[in-house]
Formats: sequence, structure tokens, C-alpha cells
Amino acid sequence: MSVLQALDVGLAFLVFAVAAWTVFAPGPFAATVGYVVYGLLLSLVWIRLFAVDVALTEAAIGSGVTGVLLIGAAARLRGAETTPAEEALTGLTRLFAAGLCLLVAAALAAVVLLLPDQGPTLAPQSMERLPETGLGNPVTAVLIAFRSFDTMLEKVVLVLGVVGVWSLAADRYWGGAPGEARAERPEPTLAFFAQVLAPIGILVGVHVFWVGADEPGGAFQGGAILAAMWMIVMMARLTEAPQASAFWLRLALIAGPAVFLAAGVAGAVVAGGFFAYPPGLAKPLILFIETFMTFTIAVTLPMLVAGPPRREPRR
Amino acid sequence: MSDFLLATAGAILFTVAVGLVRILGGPGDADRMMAAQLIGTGGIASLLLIAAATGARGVDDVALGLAILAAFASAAFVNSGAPAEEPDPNPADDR
Amino acid sequence: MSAPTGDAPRGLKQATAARATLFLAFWLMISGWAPADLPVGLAAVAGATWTSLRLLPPGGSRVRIGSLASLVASFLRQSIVSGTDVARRALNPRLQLRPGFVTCPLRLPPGGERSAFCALSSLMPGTLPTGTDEHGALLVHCLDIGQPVAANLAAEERLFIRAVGGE
Amino acid sequence: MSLALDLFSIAAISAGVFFFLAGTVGLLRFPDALSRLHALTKADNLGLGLIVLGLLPRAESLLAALMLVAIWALVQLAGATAAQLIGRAVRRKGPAI
Repeated sequence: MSVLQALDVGLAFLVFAVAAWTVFAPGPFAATVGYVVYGLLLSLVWIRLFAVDVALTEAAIGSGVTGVLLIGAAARLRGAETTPAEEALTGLTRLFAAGLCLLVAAALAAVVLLLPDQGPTLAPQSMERLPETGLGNPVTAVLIAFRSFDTMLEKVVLVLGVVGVWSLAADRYWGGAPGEARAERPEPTLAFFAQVLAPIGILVGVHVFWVGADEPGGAFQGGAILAAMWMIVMMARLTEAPQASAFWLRLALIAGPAVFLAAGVAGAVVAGGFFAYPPGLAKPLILFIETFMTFTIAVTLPMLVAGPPRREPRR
Repeated sequence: MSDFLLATAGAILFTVAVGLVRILGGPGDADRMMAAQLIGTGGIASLLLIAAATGARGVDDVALGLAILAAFASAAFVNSGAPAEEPDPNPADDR
Repeated sequence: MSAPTGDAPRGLKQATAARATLFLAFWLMISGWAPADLPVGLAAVAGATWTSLRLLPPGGSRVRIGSLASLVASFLRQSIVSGTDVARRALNPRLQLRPGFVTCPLRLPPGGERSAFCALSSLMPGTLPTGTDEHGALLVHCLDIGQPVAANLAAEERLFIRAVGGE
Repeated sequence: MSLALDLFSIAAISAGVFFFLAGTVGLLRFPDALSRLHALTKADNLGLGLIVLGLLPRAESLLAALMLVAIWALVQLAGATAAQLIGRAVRRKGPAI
């Protein structure tokens, strides 16, 4: 066994151990931290699988967005570690749930193990048609050209998620701002961190988005890093979350999917197919769409994390 | 040389794993929070070593992203603890 | 931050230029020199500079390159001493620890410079700032309260104040 | 020349691993959360610094080398921030928060 194989086996074992720990952890907070650690380890795994695009997504979403969301939620639940619904669970129900989980895991494992050695793949066709898009990164080509309708709908789902979160607000808070008011004097350590980090993070986020056309990266990863920068500035109480009724915010939330959809419809007229790109114009068009998508993702994710409005709207 | 780099990456992952056993178990949530910090620093170190050994492209950006976001979990941890003194506006009240 | 109030516009212009240059250098480092990328780079630099100026309005500090270099050198030396110190204590069979808090009054007023100094000192040997008491003095956690922590910190603070242009 | 650089890399990276090891030993042995925080941030940050130092001669270009240094600096910033934030939380509310 070579050193590389030994490393891979060790890494896989570590991932498995942390996953198991997360499942059996004593309480929500411990499980959440385990899950954040698990996500970081997964980015290492994706690097080993040479899936750098996925590693970037895992890093940006796992440490930035979902890490903050879940740790915040777990810390909030600390006072009420067991809910009445949880207490009402009998041993039999738990056993049944565990059985169902095992069944799903076994089914997934069976699917993976029973795959033919040469799995069904569209990769050669994608690589063959890649030059027509003018892009160098096949992942971006698949996302924004070959299955663009899917990608557009995914962004619609994110916007629907924000609508869902906002709808949890009490009636009198509807249209108000989520989170706490801007502090008179922000906590100095966190404020300094945000002041220094946010501009650097903006550069990195834009770079990751822009480089995605030809190298690993893309709108989602770049947008997630930009989103994290807005989140840290809000966490440091240097700015307030915007009011949910703000027109610019609503516009920013739909800009990405709207531009994407408009490009798709225009393709039906100009290029002879819904979501078809006119030959030669594919790359600039894709980058144009991605710019708006990055912007929308950078606005949507912090709104999901900030939660429902909790203050009465100012008018 | 690349075997050496991979072996050191493995050694760091191993020490990180041993540290994780210690702090994920607590006793306090602050100890657990350190696990995220430990895996952040150790993970970036082994990431850079693996990248140098295998020559995977674009890993710099992943390391950069992880470095930028390394303190976010701790920030969320202290931030969620901060407003506990204020009364939490309870949306259930005004139905 | 002893902000000179008279030449605020000039200070703003200088700060904008300095930060934009810094961010442009960072962009070139992560993205390379290709001319096709430059428009996007300039837009990103503009965004970063705007954000930076909005979050951290320029104060009156004039960074002195010479003093800054000696601060960086001191920081590098201190982080080696710091790591070695922790390693020595951890690997010592008798575990020589006398952990506790030391109150260190600081000369830097609350603000960006003070936070920057706290960040530096948290990487220095044996000290970890954990917030301030009601008089604004720093509460520092130390691995060994037998060490002259307050004196060392005051010396580092002098070096830091010189580097950011105070005195 | 390349042999000397390789030896330099090996020495620096080995020293880096040593400090990661020392940090973990500190985590295992130090008695309270705040002391463990010292072990975690200081030893591991130095470990990463030495590994970056060891990888510098192997960087493909000057830009790649600068990027490694930038990554190290950002981790330093994150480590300093996280240590202070966790430390303050522990001091205020006790280790059991």
C-alpha cells in the first residue's frame, strides 16, 4: 500500500468516525460542532477526489453559511435541550426511526456497490461539446449551459426558502428587519475581524466567481463567500440586516433567476430553443447570467441565516 | 519527496484526530467549539501538503476560502450567546 | 486614534488610495495578471475599498514603514517563542502551569488599533486577552502568572504605537 | 541547490508537525478550557507557519508563494479572533457554557 492509499484510508476512517460521533453525540450543540468538523474533512476528501469545485462549495457553505446557521440554532436551543415532542418518543418509535435510517443507508450502499464498473456517464459527451460554450470549466458548462433550466430552478428554490423563512414572522413584524438592532458599540474583537476580513473576502469571492469560467469555482461558491462576508459584518453589528420590505432587497433576491429566465426565453426566440445560447455568444452570456446569480446568492443566503423579521418595520 | 509530504499530511490528520477525541467530548461547549478551530488549522495544513504532493489544480482557492471562514463557527457561537440577556421577542404572544 | 480633524478630506483621499493599492495587489496575487481579468478585478477592488472605508473610516494613524517592519519582525519572533513555550509546557512531564488572569491597563484607547493590538497579543507567548474590565483595562489570561506579563505587554504596546504612528 | 532546498523543506515541515503534536498534547493535558485554548491557537498556528515555510521553496511561482503566505496570515487572524472570542465567552460564563 502506497503512502497515498494509506492517507486515503486514514481520511476515510476519520470521516466515518466523525460522522458516527455526530449521530451519537450528547445533545444538539455537540452534534452540530461534529457536523461542522465533518464538513471540513469532506473538503479534504473532495480534494483527494480531484473535485475541487465541490471542495470549494463544501468549504464556503459548510464553514460559512450552514456552520453559522446550525451553530446559532443549536446555541439558541441550549435552554430547551429536550422538547416535549422529544420526550414523548418511546423506545419503540426510536427503534423504528433507526430501522428506517438503516434501510435508507443500506439502499444507498447497495446502489453504489451494484453500479457497473464502468458507470453510466455523460461525461464524454459533455467534454466533447465543451468548446461550443467557450468555457474551460466543464462543471460550469454543465450548470449554466447543459442543464441550465435545473440550475435556474435551484435558485428559485433559494428565493422560495427566503419567502418561507419570512413567513414565520409574526404579523406585526411583517416587512421588518431580522436580527437585533445595530449595537451602540460593537464587540471590538469581532468588529475588528469583520473590518479587516470583509474587503479581502469580497476580493476572494469575486475571484472565485470569475475564475469559475475556466478553473474550479463559480457563481455559487463565489456568491457563498460574498454572503459569508455580509453575514460577518452583520454578526459584528457593524450594519443592520435590511428590512424585509426594502425594494432593493426584493429586487436583489429575484435578479439572478429573473435574468437567467429572461436569457432562456430570449434563447427560444433568437437561438431556436428554450435556454439555447446563440453560437459564439455563449460565454459572455453565461458570464452575464452568472454575475446576477452571484449577486442574488450573496443576498439570499444571509437572509436565510438572519431568520424571520423580529422587529416592527419602520415606515 | 511527495511521499514525505503525504506522510506529514497524514501525521497532522492523526494528531488532529486525537485532539478531536479530547475536545469534542467537552466538558463544555467552549471546548467543543475549539474542535472547529483545531480542524480548521490542521485541515488547511494537510490540504496544502496534499496539494503540493498531488499537484491538484485550484486547491489554493479552497485553502484561501477555508482560511477566510476559519473563525466563523466561533463567531456564530459567541454571537448566539450574546443576546441571551435581552428578552427574546416571542412571536407566539401576539396571535 | 488621534484623528487630526483639519485635513480630513486629504486623509480620506490618502486612505482610499492606500487601501485600493493594497487590495489591487491582493487581487493580482490571487487572480494573476491577465488583462482580460482586469476590469472585473478593478470592480472587485472598488467594492472592497468602498466596504473597507465604510466599515473602518480612516483614522489619523500614519503607518511608519520602518517601525512596522520591526513590529512584524518582533511578531514573527514572538510567535516562535510562543509556540515553543506552549510545546515546552505541554511536553514537560511535571506540567508547569500556573494559569490565571492578569489585569493589564492599556494606553491605546478603544478602537481599531486597540483591537489590532489585542489580536497580536493573543498570538504572543503565554497571553490571551479575554475582554476588558469596567475600567477599560485588558483582562489577560496567562499560562504562568509568575511571568512579567504586564511589563512584556506594555513593551509590545510601545512598539505597536510607534508602528501605527503615535508619538 | 535543490538538495539544500529539499532539506530545508523537510526540516521546516517536520518542525511544523512537531508543533501540531505539541498542541494536541497540550489539549490532552492542560487542566482548564482557557489553557487548552492557548495550546490550540499558539502551537497550531506556529505549526502551520512552519509548514507554509517549508512549502515556499516548492511553490510553482512567486505568486503561488505569496498566496501561501496570505493563507497563513488569514489563518493567524482567524486564530487570534477565535481565541479571544472563545476566551471571553469562557471568562464571562464559565467553562460550561
